Order: sequence, then structure tokens, then C-alpha cells
Amino acid sequence: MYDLYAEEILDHYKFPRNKGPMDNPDRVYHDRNPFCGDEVTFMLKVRDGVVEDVKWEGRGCTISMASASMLSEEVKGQPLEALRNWGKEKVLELLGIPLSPTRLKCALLPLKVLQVAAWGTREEGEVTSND
Amino acid sequence: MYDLYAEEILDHYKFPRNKGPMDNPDRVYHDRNPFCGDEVTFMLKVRDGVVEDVKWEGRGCTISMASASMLSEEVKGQPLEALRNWGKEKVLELLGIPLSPTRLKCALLPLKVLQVAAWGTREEGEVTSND
Amino acid sequence: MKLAESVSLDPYRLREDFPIFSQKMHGKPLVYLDNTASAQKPRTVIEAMDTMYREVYANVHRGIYELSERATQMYEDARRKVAHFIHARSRREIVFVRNTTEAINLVAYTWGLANLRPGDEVLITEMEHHSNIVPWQLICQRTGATLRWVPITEDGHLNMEALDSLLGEHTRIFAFTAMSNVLGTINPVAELVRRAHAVGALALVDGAQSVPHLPTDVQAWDADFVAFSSHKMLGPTGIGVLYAKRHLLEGMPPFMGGGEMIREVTMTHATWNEVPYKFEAGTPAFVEAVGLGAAVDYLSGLGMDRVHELEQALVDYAYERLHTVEGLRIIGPGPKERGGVLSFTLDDVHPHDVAAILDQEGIAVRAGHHCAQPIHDRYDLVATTRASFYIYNTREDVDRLTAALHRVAHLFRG
Amino acid sequence: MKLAESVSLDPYRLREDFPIFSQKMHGKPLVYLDNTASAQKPRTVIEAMDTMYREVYANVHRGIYELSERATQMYEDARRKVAHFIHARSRREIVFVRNTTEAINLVAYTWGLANLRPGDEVLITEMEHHSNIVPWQLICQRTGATLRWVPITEDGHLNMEALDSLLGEHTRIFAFTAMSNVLGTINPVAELVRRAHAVGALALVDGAQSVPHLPTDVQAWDADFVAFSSHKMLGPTGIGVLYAKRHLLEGMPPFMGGGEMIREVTMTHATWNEVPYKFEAGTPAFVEAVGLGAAVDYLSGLGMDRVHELEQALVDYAYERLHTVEGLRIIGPGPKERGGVLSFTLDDVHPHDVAAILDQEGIAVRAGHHCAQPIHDRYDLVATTRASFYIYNTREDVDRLTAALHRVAHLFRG
Ligand SMILES: Cc1ncc(COP(=O)(O)O)c(C=O)c1O
Ligand SMILES: Cc1ncc(COP(=O)(O)O)c(C=O)c1O
Repeated sequence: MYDLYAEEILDHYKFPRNKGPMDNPDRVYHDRNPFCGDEVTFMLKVRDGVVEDVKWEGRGCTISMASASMLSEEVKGQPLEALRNWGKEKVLELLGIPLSPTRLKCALLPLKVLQVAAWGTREEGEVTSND
Repeated sequence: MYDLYAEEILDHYKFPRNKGPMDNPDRVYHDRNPFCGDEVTFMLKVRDGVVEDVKWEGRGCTISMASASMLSEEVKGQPLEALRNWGKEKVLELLGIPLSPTRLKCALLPLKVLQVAAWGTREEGEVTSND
Repeated sequence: MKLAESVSLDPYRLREDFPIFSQKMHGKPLVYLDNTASAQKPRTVIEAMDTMYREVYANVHRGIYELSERATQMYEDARRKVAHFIHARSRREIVFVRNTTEAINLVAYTWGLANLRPGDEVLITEMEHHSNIVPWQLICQRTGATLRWVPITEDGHLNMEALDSLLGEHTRIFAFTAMSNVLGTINPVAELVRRAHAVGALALVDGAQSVPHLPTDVQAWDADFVAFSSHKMLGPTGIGVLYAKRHLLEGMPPFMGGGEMIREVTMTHATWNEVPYKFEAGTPAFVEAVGLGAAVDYLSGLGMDRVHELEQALVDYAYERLHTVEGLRIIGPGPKERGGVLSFTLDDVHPHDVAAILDQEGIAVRAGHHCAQPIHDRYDLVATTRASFYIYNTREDVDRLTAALHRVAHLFRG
Repeated sequence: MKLAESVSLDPYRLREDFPIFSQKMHGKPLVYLDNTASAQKPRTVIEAMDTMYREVYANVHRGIYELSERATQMYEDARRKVAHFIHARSRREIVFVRNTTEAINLVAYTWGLANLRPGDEVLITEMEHHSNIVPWQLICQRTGATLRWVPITEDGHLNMEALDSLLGEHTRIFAFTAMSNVLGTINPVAELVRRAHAVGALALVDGAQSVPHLPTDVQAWDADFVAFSSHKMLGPTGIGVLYAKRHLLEGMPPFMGGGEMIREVTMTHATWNEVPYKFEAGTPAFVEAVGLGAAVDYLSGLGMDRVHELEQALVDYAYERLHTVEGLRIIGPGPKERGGVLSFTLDDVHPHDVAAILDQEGIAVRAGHHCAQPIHDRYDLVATTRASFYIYNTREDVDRLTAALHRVAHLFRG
């Protein structure tokens, strides 16, 4: 029961990793999902093309917050280049549960924000699931 | 069979009464039914409030033309005052057949034109049957 | 007669008219509490359209054959039923559109573009649905008119003193909802129209929530425009209504151009058909209109007073039961002053999570800003969870909702 | 596969899919020849909608519960089916509207208002339906642009020399029908688009008649906009399609304001949702979209090549048979160069009379100007009688039409 609310997801939601402010980040991006009001900001420190530190802020549902928290753990120490290929599958793998199209949007918001922070732009349409 | 095309109606259609031009009419009105293109013009000579002569021109379907022809026979010699009360029933009585709402519009066009010719204005909506 | 009217409606009996309730949702009977977004359909509505497609289908207007004549008759009968249902003077005051949104846009694009000038003011309220906000923002941008907002009080009513100071000689139109789709607030429509008219402004009523749930008398309101949607009042999607006083419709330029709305078209100009057809360009959603007619028949059969009474009793009960859930806060007025809409927060659990967990219990509620961001901003909320009722909802539904909310609270607190 | 495709369609078998044909009209089997106005519906289309209302009904988008998720999926699947059917690049190029008329008005109100200036020219043709005339007349009036017309030849083709001299650097958009609803003329769409693009103009194709009857490939056409209606292609009323190249949609301002088309709304401004939602304000006709999806499935199952072939054979036959009626004159091109639409006059018998008499024989045809007055003016006609075919029409239907027309001729001559 409540598979959407698996223990690990609830844990990330209740005890988010890397959440908080960052002084003088090299990269910042903020966005929100207008349909549900979820918002996420990612802040990065980058040295030699590698993510040295990451922080995020946000408010939203369990799925989006857990996704942001889990992604923040993944990204630390990665070359920016690596983020380029992260997609829907990456997020689903992290969350470990199947998601309906609407909830998928919640899950993908942090990825979108993280990628724009890293790359400055994104391929349009990437984060929507209905294409 | 073909009750819409009763002998009397076809007769008025093929041999219209009072159809043709009039010199110096006292009253003229022209209108058309935009949906089917039927058009009718009524021309009246009026003396002392009585219709002394009537002519009409027009083109259209059997129903509208027969209605115009039959009305032209009715109106001659009538006080203008009498026309005021003519309505849908009058026309249906003249034609002698039941009509669907669409065909009723054909049948009522000549009455509308005749009444505007006689009175200058008409109550809006009078000639439509759907009200 | 008197007696029959005093007998209350029985939701358990009414449910049987709605095929959707014969299925299970996640193994449990469906508890459908998203009626503010859209209502379920009784068998008679579904069958009316089905039958039309199977037996009487042809394009309406201008067809000189039996199928078309009959389809036209059915379409116009539906218009008459709607006119009667809201006490319009004539069926010519009923324009069929797609939904409430199109009805309001139609007024903004036609009356608005033709009449608004820089210096003019359009007045709306903080509790409007986006459909009664964005068209006015767009039209004000285009015309240079100014958009003004009536604030609301903490307990979810219009601030009537502020209203008085906002309504003035520059106000050209006051557009407001008869019932809030978030707070449930039932506004004093006739009084608001009176105040608008007192300063020479027109009054547009967004009836999307009120027409399905309360008796409507556009003449008693003296409203100039009323907009509502079929799909929220047991009818099909794809059709809605703009009511407008006939002289206003006659004075307005057309909206869309095309077939049926014209009188004559030449290469240099076009003239317009009579109202309401002037505003119905192209083949209308006539089968849907017939479906709406069947919905109106169904609601009239119940009696709108009794519909309201049933919902009122349910709101009373729900209001009390939901307050047993710790951390649950309902926004908007008290139970006696609202329709069957309850929007709430539960501690800081995100409404998406609430809705997703309720779904797994077979309970359908809505989560989000409900197309009304300004009202959420007003309460400094991003989103709420909303449960809303209609004639087929029972106390059992409320009990299941309450129990499920207790479990949500526990899951996030534990 | 190859074999299956080469087998022709059998209208007698297809008729069984259409419930309407199981009834008698005035004691006779119905001969439905008003397909240009609207088509009948196969059982699968009626049942798709029926089932949605009974089993999966909830408002689409943003609902976090199963019914709404499923309804949304069905709505978006329908969009995908339509995109596939006309060979669009992506389902984002499919905007759901009410009908062809709204699709064209949408372009005129958004692209047109934003881009047309005095001195600019909008080019249409003399064979357009009012829905592809009046929106341009209105928008030219508003913007000061000039409306110009491509004349047609006596035998009902576009005058291609005149077209070349009309298309020029001032032309901003060329809007034309792919198939005339009066003459039946099938226009060389790809060639016309090419010529428009050669002078830097956009090309809008009115596909109301072609999409239901011919294979459609918007990419092969390279069309910028294509408009069509569900109800003419076996689908329900209340829904139609605007196809547009994605970058155009993205560059256009929104049409109507309201729910679903916005991204964010504050008291001072609003931002827009992504395409195509930016153009779908309010609750869409999503059940109708699902019905249209079923119609697309049905037509795809038949194969549009075979649909065209069936109709071509019927037009050939009808063309020959109708000419046995003395005094009957068909307007437009010869049978090889037209779709299944035959408009004709019979001496000076008024088309209303023709249609009314045919009706009494259980034959449904249309009489009037078919929402195309300019083309009738072109031939100096007030009205014509029109018989038009679809997949369920048979040679027997043509025979009954011919026999009835002989009787009409006799009645008026005798
Ligand atoms: C060529 C053409 N364009 C446009 C239309 C208008 O279609 P609708 O009434 O569905 O908007 C029609 C329908 O008769 C048509 O034949
Ligand atoms: C108060 C109010 N106005 C307008 C609307 C918009 O209705 P529709 O989406 O049918 O156009 C709604 C629907 O949610 C509403 O509740």
C-alpha cells in the first residue's frame, strides 16, 4: 500500500539532503511547475567542469522534493558533461517507483532545473512526458 | 404524395397572380431570405388607407412564390389596418398545408415584405417561427 | 406538490442514475469529490446524445430534409430549455459556446474591444477563476483600460466597503463569480449587480459554479451577462452558455466569422444573422446542446432548491467531520455561507500527496491552485486540496474521506 | 498486405457499421447524400464517447487521481492519432478547437492581428466557404490589410495565371480550400503552398472537405496551417483541429484567456502554457476528441486511398446517371477532377423544391448556397442542389436519386 510513498522517498522528503543556501554559487537556476506550484532552485559550485558542491531550495510535493534531494546526492563530484545524458529514466531509477504522467512532471522538475543550471539552456520539451 | 406540392400551390407558382412591375408605387419594400436566396418585392398603391393596387416581383421556391401570389390576391382592396393582424396562421391557411420551420420561413417572407411595405417597420422577430 | 417538494433528495437513489458509480476504483466503490472541476453524467444525458447520433443525426439549420429539420428542432428545443432553466426572457438570449471560458472571452473580444478605452476600468475580484481574469487582462492590454480588483476579507467574503470605493464613474463592467470555486463563497449576486448598475457599469456573472448548484434567475439578478459550462451541471463537454440581455447582443459586433453567423456575404462585405446566431459561427456543438438539454431536464426534475438543500446538509456534515483531522484547515467562510466546495490544507503536506494517497483509496479530489492563483496568493498558499459535492454524494463518502485524511496525517507525522 | 490494399471497399458492408441506416425514412431506406454538410457516425465512434462518459469520466489535466489521469491519457492519445493521420511532426502541432471555422478565426485573431498591417494583402479564392472568407474580411477591416481574391475559371478551377499576378511581395498569407464544398474541385495544394512560400507568404489550407475524403500529408504539402472539422469525417460535433507548424504556434499570441492556457497568473500579468495548450483555454471538448480519435482509427483502418477510390467510382457513375435528367446542369469540373460533391441546377426549379421533394422519397440532399455565396454569384446562381457522397453510399443510392430527379422534372414541367 502507498507505494508512491515508499519509505526511502518519505525519508528524503522528511530529511532532505543538501538542502539549504549557498554563498556565491557559480550557477543558479530556479523554476516552478505552474500547475502545482512546486518550485526548485539548484545552486552549483563548479571547478574544472566538475560539480564541486551543490545545494538546493524548494517547496513542493513528496515526489518533487525527494527527486531534488536524490539528484543532489548524485550530482556531487560529477563532470557537468555527465548530466547531459540524464533523463526521465535516471529519475525513475532513483525514485524506484512507476509514475503517472502528471506525477512524472513533479519528478522531472528538479532534473530540468539542475540541467539548466549546469548548461544554461535546455532542449525544449525534454522534461515533459507527453511528447 | 407530394403534399407540399398540392395542385393549387403549383398553380400559383406556375401562373403567379399580380406579378410584375408597377409605375410610381406609393409603398415599396424588398427583402430576401439570406439562407435560401429567396427575394420578394411588394409594391402598393394606397388611397385613403386602402390598398388600391398591388404588384410583386421575386424569385424563390414554390412555397415563397405561391405565398406571395396568394397574399397579393388577399390584400387588394383591404384597409392597411387589416394587414396588421395577419400572421403565420393567415399564410398557412392560404397555403393549406403544414410546413416545417425551415419552409415556414419561405412562406412568411412575402408576408414580412408586404407588412413592412404597408407599415414601414415591423416587430422584430415576427416572421421567424422559432421564437 | 407542496408535499413532494418538501421531500429531500436521496443521493443513494440518484447514484443509480449515474453509470460511473457501478464500477470499483482500486477495488473500492468510487468516491467522486471533484465536482467543481466537472460533474458525472446521468444515463439520460448519455443516452440523449447516443440516440441523436444513431437516429436523428444531420447538420442543423438550412437542411430541407427530415433528419436536418428534426435535428434543428432538437437543438432549438435545448436552447429553450436552457432559457427556461435560468429564467431568460427569450431563447434568443442564449448563445451556445464551448464553455464558461469562451463565454467570457466572447464578451471581452466583442463588447470589450468595441467599448473599452484608456481611462475606463474593468473591475473583477480576487476570488475569480483564471477564466474571469485572463480575458480581462488581455483586453485591458489591448484597449488601454485598467483592471481593478475587489479584495476579499480573511474569512473569504468580498470586501463590500472596498467595492464601494472601487466602483465609480470609470467602471465599465464588473465581472464576478456567483460562487467561488475555491472558497465556496456564495456572493450576493443581485446586490452586486445593483451596485454595478448604480454607477452605470454592466455586470457579468461567472455562473460556472452557481448554475449547477443553486437556482438561477437572471431576471431577478438583472445580470447583463452570465457564463456557465454544461460539463459542470451533469451535461456533456464541448458546450457552454453565454446568457446576455438581447439588446446587448444586438449591439455587439460578431466574434468569429464564418458559416451560419452571416446573413449575406459578398466579395466586399458581410452582414450578420440575427441573435443569437450572429455569435455561433460554423457548425455548432448541437449534439452536445441536446445533451445539455437532457441535463437541464434532469436537474429541473430534482428542483434546484432541493439540490442546494442536499449539498448544504452534506457541507455541514463534512465541515464538522473534517475538523476531526488534526492540522486540517479549511479556507473560506463557515458552512452556512458556502456551496459544496471545501478547500483545505493539512499541516504542510503537499496537496499533491494528499490527492495521490486518497486516490489509492478510490477517492477523487483535486489538488492544486484550481485555476485560481490570486486567491491562493491572497492566503499565501501555493495549493490546496479540494473536495466538492454534488447530488450523488453521501455521508458515507464524507466518512471515507475523513478516515483517509486521518491516515495521511499519520503517514506524514509518523 | 499488398493484396488487402488492392481490394476495394464495399459500401454495403460499411453501412452496417452505421446505426442510422437501420431506420426507414418516409417508409423507405434512407439515402443520405448530405455528407459535405456532415457525415454519419460509425458505432465505434458513438461507443467510444459513451464508454468514456460511463467509465472514465473526469476533467483532464492536473487531476491527481486515476479517472483524471486516464481521461487525460485518452485525450492526448486522440491528439497523437490525429497528428499521425495527417502526418504532423508532433502532437504539439495539433490544437483542438470546435470546428474548421474556429480554427481559421484563431489564426486570423492571433497571427493576423499580430502581423497584418495596412498595405499587407490577404489572398483567398472565389471558391471559399464563408468560414474562410468572413474571418479575413473582419481581420482586414481591423488591421487595414487588403483582401484579394483568386478568380476561378468557368469549369471551376483556380485561375493559375491570375494567381501568379496576385501573389506578390505584399501577400502575407494565402488561404484556400483543398477541396471546394460546392464545385468538388480538388486543388493542387502542394503547388499552391509552394507558390505562396515563393513570395514569402504563409499558406493556410481549409481541409474541411479534403481531410475526410483524401489522404492528407501536411509535411508533403508544407502547409503552415490546416483547418478541419471532426463532424465531417465520421467524428462527433463540437471538435475540430487546427494544425500549425510548431514554430508558428510558438510565435503567436494566445487567442482566448482562461484556465489551462496559462502558466502563471498574478494580479498584474499572466504567462502562457506551452503549445498546443496555450490555445486551448478552459475545459476542452475532451470526450469529443476521443470520439474523433475513434473516427480516425476507423478511417485509417479503411485506408484513405481506398476511401477516395470508392468515392471516385461513385462520382463517375453519378455524373453519368444525373445527366439523363433533362435540364440538369452540374457546375464545376468533370468527374475525374473532383471529389464526391455534385452541385447542380434543374431548369429553373428552385433547389428548395428539389430538396423537399427528394426528402419525401427518403433522400437527403442539401439546397442553398452551401455557405459559399461568392461562388454562386460567380455562376450567377442563387442556389444549387447538392448531392455528396461518403463511404456508405451505393450505386443504388445514385439510382434512387436519379429516378427522383426525373419525377421532379416531370412535376414542374407537366
Ligand atoms: C470547405 C469548407 N470550409 C469550412 C467549412 C466549415 O466547417 P464547420 O462548420 O465545421 O466550421 C465547411 C463546412 O461546410 C466547408 O465545406
Ligand atoms: C468559477 C469558475 N469559472 C470558470 C470556470 C471555467 O470553466 P470551463 O473550464 O468550463 O470554461 C470554472 C471551472 O473550473 C469555474 O469554477
